[in-house]
Amino acid sequence: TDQQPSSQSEEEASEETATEEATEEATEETSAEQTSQASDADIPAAVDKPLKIAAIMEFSTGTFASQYVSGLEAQVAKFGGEVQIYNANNDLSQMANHLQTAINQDVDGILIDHGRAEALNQGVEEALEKGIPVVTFDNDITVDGVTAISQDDYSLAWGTLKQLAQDIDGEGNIVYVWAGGFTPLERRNVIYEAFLEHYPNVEEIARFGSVSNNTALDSQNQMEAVLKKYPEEGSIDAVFAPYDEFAKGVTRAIQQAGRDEIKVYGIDLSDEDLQIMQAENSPWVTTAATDPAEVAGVQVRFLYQKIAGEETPSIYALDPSVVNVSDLPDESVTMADVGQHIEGWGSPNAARSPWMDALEAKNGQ
Amino acid sequence: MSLLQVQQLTKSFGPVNVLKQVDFSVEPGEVHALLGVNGAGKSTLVKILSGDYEKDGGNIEVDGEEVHFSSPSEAQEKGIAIVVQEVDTGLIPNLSVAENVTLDLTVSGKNSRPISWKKRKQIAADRLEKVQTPIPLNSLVEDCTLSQKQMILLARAVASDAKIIIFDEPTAPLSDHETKQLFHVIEELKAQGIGIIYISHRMQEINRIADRMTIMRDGKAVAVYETGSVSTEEVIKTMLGKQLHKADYQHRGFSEETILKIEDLQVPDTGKQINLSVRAGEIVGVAGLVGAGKSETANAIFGVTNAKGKWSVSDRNVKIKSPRHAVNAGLSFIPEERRKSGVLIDSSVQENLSLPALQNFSTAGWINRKKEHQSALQQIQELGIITSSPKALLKHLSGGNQQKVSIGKWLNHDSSVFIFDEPTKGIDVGAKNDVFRLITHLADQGKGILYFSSEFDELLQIADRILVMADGEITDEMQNQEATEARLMTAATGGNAVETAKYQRLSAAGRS
Amino acid sequence: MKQLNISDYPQQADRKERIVNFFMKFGTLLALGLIIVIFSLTNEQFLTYGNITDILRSISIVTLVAIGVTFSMIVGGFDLSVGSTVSLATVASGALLVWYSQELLVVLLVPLVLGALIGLINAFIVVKIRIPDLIGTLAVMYIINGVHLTYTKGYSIYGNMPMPDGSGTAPGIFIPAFQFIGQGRLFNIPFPVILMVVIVALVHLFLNYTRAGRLFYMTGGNKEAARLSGVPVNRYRTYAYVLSGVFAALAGIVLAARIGTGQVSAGDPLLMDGVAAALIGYSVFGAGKPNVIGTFIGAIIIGILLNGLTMMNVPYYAQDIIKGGILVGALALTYFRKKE
Amino acid sequence: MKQLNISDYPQQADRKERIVNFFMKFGTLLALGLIIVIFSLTNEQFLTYGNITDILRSISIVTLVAIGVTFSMIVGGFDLSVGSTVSLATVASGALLVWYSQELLVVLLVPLVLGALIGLINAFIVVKIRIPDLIGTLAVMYIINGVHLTYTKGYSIYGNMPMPDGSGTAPGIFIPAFQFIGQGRLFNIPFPVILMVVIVALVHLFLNYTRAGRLFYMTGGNKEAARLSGVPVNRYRTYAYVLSGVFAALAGIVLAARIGTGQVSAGDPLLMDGVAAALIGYSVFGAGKPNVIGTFIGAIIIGILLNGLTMMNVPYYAQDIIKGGILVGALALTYFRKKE
Ligand SMILES: Nc1ncnc2c1ncn2[C@@H]1O[C@H](COP(=O)(O)OP(=O)(O)OP(=O)(O)O)[C@@H](O)[C@H]1O
Ligand SMILES: Nc1ncnc2c1ncn2[C@@H]1O[C@H](COP(=O)(O)OP(=O)(O)OP(=O)(O)O)[C@@H](O)[C@H]1O
Ligand SMILES: [Mg+2]
Ligand SMILES: [Mg+2]
Repeated sequence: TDQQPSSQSEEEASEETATEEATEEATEETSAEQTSQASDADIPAAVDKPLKIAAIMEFSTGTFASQYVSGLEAQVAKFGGEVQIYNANNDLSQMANHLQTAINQDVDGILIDHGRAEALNQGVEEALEKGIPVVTFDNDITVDGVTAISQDDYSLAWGTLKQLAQDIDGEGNIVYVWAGGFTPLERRNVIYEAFLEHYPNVEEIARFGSVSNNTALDSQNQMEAVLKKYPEEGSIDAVFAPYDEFAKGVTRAIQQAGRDEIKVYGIDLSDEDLQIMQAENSPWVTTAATDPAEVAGVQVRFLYQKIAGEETPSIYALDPSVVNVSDLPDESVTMADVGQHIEGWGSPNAARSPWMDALEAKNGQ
Repeated sequence: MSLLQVQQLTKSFGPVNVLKQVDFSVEPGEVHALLGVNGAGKSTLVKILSGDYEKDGGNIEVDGEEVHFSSPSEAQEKGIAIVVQEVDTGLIPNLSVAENVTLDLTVSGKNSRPISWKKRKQIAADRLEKVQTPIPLNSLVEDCTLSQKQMILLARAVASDAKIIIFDEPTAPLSDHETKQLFHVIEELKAQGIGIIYISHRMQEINRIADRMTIMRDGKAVAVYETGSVSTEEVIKTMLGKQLHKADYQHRGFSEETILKIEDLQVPDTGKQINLSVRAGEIVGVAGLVGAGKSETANAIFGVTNAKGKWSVSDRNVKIKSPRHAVNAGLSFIPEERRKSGVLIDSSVQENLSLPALQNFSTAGWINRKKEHQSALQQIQELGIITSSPKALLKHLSGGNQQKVSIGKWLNHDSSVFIFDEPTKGIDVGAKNDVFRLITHLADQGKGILYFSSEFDELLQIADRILVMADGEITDEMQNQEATEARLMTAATGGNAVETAKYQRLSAAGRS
Repeated sequence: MKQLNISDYPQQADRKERIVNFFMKFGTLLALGLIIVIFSLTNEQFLTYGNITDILRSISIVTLVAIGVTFSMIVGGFDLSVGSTVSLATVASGALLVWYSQELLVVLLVPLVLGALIGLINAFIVVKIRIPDLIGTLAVMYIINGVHLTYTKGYSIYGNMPMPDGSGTAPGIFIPAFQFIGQGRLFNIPFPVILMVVIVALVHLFLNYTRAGRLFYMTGGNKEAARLSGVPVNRYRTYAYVLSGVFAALAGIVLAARIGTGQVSAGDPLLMDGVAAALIGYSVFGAGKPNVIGTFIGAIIIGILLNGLTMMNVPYYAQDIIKGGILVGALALTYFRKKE
Repeated sequence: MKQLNISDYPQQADRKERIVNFFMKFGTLLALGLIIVIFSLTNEQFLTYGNITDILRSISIVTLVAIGVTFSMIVGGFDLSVGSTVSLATVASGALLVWYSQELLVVLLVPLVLGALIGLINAFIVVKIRIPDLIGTLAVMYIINGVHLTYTKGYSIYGNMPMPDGSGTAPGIFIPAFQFIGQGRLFNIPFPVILMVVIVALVHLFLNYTRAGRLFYMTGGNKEAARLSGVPVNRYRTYAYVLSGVFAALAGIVLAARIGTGQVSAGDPLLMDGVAAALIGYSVFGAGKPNVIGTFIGAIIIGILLNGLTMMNVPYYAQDIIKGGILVGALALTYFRKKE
């Protein structure tokens, strides 16, 4: 538990990219092969039955989390299994309890979404001892034998901030929406601080933010105050809102104040976010994201590979994409077809073993 | 035809028959007194008449028309108004005087019509004028004195278009002057042909104001008399169902040692100074009319209110800034309002009895429950407390037994002075005798007793020395042998002999 | 003579007492004034028309919730379930618009009926079963929270969303007529502000100048006395809970219209702010009891603090300290004199 | 004759009344039994040693909070600030470990002292200024929340984190000795479970068998009567708030040790569950008043429901419905008979 998340994760980041590319190539090859010669016989016995999977989540509010859950449920259902969602509602000790409950239940595999290593390491170790494989998403658990996938918050933040810097030409006044206490937000903040250092001509003139069950409305009200404080056109160039609930509220405030010259740069994407971004004259121009449903799919597939006894990497980072509204067509787009417009969006074949199609086909009826 | 005719009225609470086929009637322009000892059923009867309780059987006719009330508003519609015994159950404390005086207009008003506060205040002023009591209209009722509250209720009842107005012990919180005003108002009502039901334990009031009286005993209406047709003694005998044997004062010896000495005690609520002393084994009575400031003085002595002054207990000077200091100094206090401040009604008899002397039942902070239980059993026997077990909750005990617990809890405590404030309030004759026995017993053990009461006959019966209090000050002092009710009354009313006659009190008719 | 009664009696209060009384009465308003002065000195944009209407718009939802809370407090009760009722109403109007493409009228009526229903449930638990209000409505809060989340399976509802059960895309959107409730303007005044001011005025008139309004106060002032005076107290307590539910539902509708989403759990944070506003209201004009003008001023104080402090770049968490401090101050004004 | 006084009065309770009484007394325990039976039938893993200790461990923190709440309730008060006190204690121990690399003793003592301090503030506001408990402690809750967030600038605290002020990396970590409090085991029993059971037992003994414990109950039973019997009631009320703060702080320490993080706002969800546990406790054995065994059983019921329903794959939000239902049921048992 005495690791140094920040420095280490940065190393991770570079490592991850390498591993991930390798894996991707590997899986793509195998999947191309396997489609032609799939048959029931190839399905490993360990996964050829209805499996009980537990998904331990730190929270499930917001559209990102909702779509992540649907992604999990869809992928597990395709494999003929059943997934149990353990939601800790932002309570880490509850999350640790849930993990323990899942272990006591003798589930076949455990997925973990967010949370912190210090709280969960013990449980994860216990799970591994009992032979229950674990795949984590977006946290700092680094127990041997666990596959940790991440949407790489550092790249997410950097992606959208890079676009911001380009758009304002490295100079201007920006507003920052942020709240501490959440691992992803804290990581994104690390990049933001670096960004400010890197672009000395970019000045943060206001900062606010709070996370509640009504984050979007709170952000909206607070952004209104900021807009009133800087009423002249051009006094604010951009808003960096590294969480889509922030971005939604900020966007609405700007729209309703008619200050369309201010642009919003967000992180995360969901169907709802897409709608808002694609609305006419939407100030929300850029977001950086991975597809939550796909994150879920990858995570589930790694878990099944582990159950089947296959080798899996210890870390795997999904490449985030920067989504600019300008890259999207005029007609409205859903998450399912963002990939047709944004290059590199989604890699549906990551972590796909040859027998998976057969398993899906078998449970298709 | 009678204005109100009640026949064969019955009412029971669970297994207890409180009213047993009561007959009762009121004529127009008549003041009809309702008499009876505590628990005879007077309040229950009038609560049925005013729609608070529903009757079990019998019938009620108003103006010859049979009525059945299931709520107070139905009774009001039929023209029956009541000034309740407990004033606080009739007023809304956080609303203004004006609104409280005109409460009936709000309740009976039309939903659609907006309220004009200007008009309301005018009406309220008129109504208060009628009872000759100006009270600031905008102040909140919670800031009013008890007698002001009583007068507000009165003003409201008078103003209602009622054919029958019920007064349940209206004079209890009133001063002499205010009582006169009340009687004046009642005369006016009578003149208008309104029927009045008047409940009181004060015979001299009854004699003055009532035309007829119905005497209740044990839930039955046992007799109806014209006022003046029978002697007061006869009335009391009918009320009690037996001749009253008054135990006479017996002179007891006590030491010369002063056990409690109070000097220059500044009583906060009355703003007056008090000096008094009590000797070991002596029972000192403090007499005074209602509102004389007895309770305030008792509270100040015991440190309930933060009073300045000099205390000396058994010749030691002590500072008393809180009841805790008083307890440590060896004082015990049986307050007037038993349920509010005397006992814990949701706790057991045993827990109540051991409370002030909990140290005595504990070693190193741990309670010796066996000892506590044993002691409670013993006290229950000695005091004759009627309870199913020491573990029974106090709320299941009757009032008199609660009072015994309120006294008994101090007996474990090694105190040298006992202060009683109206200890016989609301308890029946039997319990009263027990309490007296207990007090005498304490005095015989060498304790000093300070006994505050407005029941002069009780003081004459028990006190060795009597101090008289009027308007917060001690105005007279006498040995029992020198005392007469007349002298007490003279001193208590500040020396007005004419007033005195009116306050001749009768024994046994305890107040509730 | 009669005139004398009505006119104010000579107030014999000495100077010190007069000062204390003055602060008791106007302390909260003075504090509000002070806050406004400070904010306008530190920021010249603070006192602009645009900012004032923004502040009012931002408090409109809290004010509606707080009015409901005020009703329950007037009858001497307490309703902890308002936050969850807001959430339910928000989700209900979202679902009606998006999942069932209903008309405006239906979208407005159904949540209000739901709110009234929750009020009835609260009343049943508190008035009939006699569970203490605080605890009974806490339990209802849990239940309503569970119900609305179960209904949407935890999803928020927005126009043309993919259906949670995977059956394609939802047919409806948040129609403009509905969004107008939260975002529209009439005569350049935000509609929710107009709605709020009209409702505050109506409720004020209702509570102070109608029979029913006074009966609410009587019920809360002394239940027993009110009952004996012929007030059907249990009925009025029930009304109060129903009104509390209805106002919370109305707040939920405005919330949904304002954010254009049927956001789950969106009402949770409103409970505390609503209660705080109603409590600050006790101290306004030294009323010492729940009153709607006070509640409104309480909401304004909270709204102004959020707005002004955000403008001053004070982090939101430090704002909580100030909010708590103001609350203690206002309450000390109300209760400290009640000593003894 | 005298003997007669004491002898038991014939208990005329008829059969129906006896049944009612039985349910009043044992209804909650029966419900607990029923829940256990149902869960063990539907899930064979439910009644394993591992799962039972897990359930107990999962409720240990809530139980500590609930014991504090129980103390404030016993003296007739209420403490809404416990959740924020938990958060503050969690953050404080995190900061001491990580930012200041303090020793175990300091890390344990400072949060407890802070908890006691918050208790004193609550007592000052409620006992001295006489602001009603519910409102006074609500304000304190806001303030403590603000303070602990301001202190960490909104960050959670974890080993070797980057310092919020950008001055490099924090020197300390969550040392194993500290983590043991939340995660360790003695004789194969989780340490927090041992801690909880020992504290429940001690508090039970304290409340029922010591003089001080009795005086707490007496203070709550009738403040005025207790005062006139020489009990220093304001002192005991102050003690109760201090104990409430200390137990909340202890819960915060266990929480920090369990999650290995000084998580901001971590205590918020504990308030409602703690209150619910204490309230369910009223109905256990028909006590009708706050008591620590009842509180413990209340916490067990909540913990078992959460565990069992999660095992049965009931979504967390639907669990709220059941929690609310159980709460209403338990309360109805306590209060329904009090009619009249
Ligand atoms: N709500 C009730 N439930 C049970 N018993 C009651 C109730 N109200 C009154 N009683 C009982 O009925 C009897 C008559 O009470 P009531 O109040 O009518 O007496 P009262 O004549 O007014 O006495 P007092 O002179 O003390 O006012 C008493 O024994 C009392 O204990
Ligand atoms: N403003 C008030 N509001 C409520 N009760 C009051 C008020 N003023 C006096 N009282 C009560 O009225 C009663 C009479 O007042 P006080 O204590 O001065 O007289 P007392 O001599 O003790 O009379 P007694 O004990 O016989 O009633 C007391 O019970 C007192 O508590
Ligand atoms: Mg009576
Ligand atoms: Mg008195």
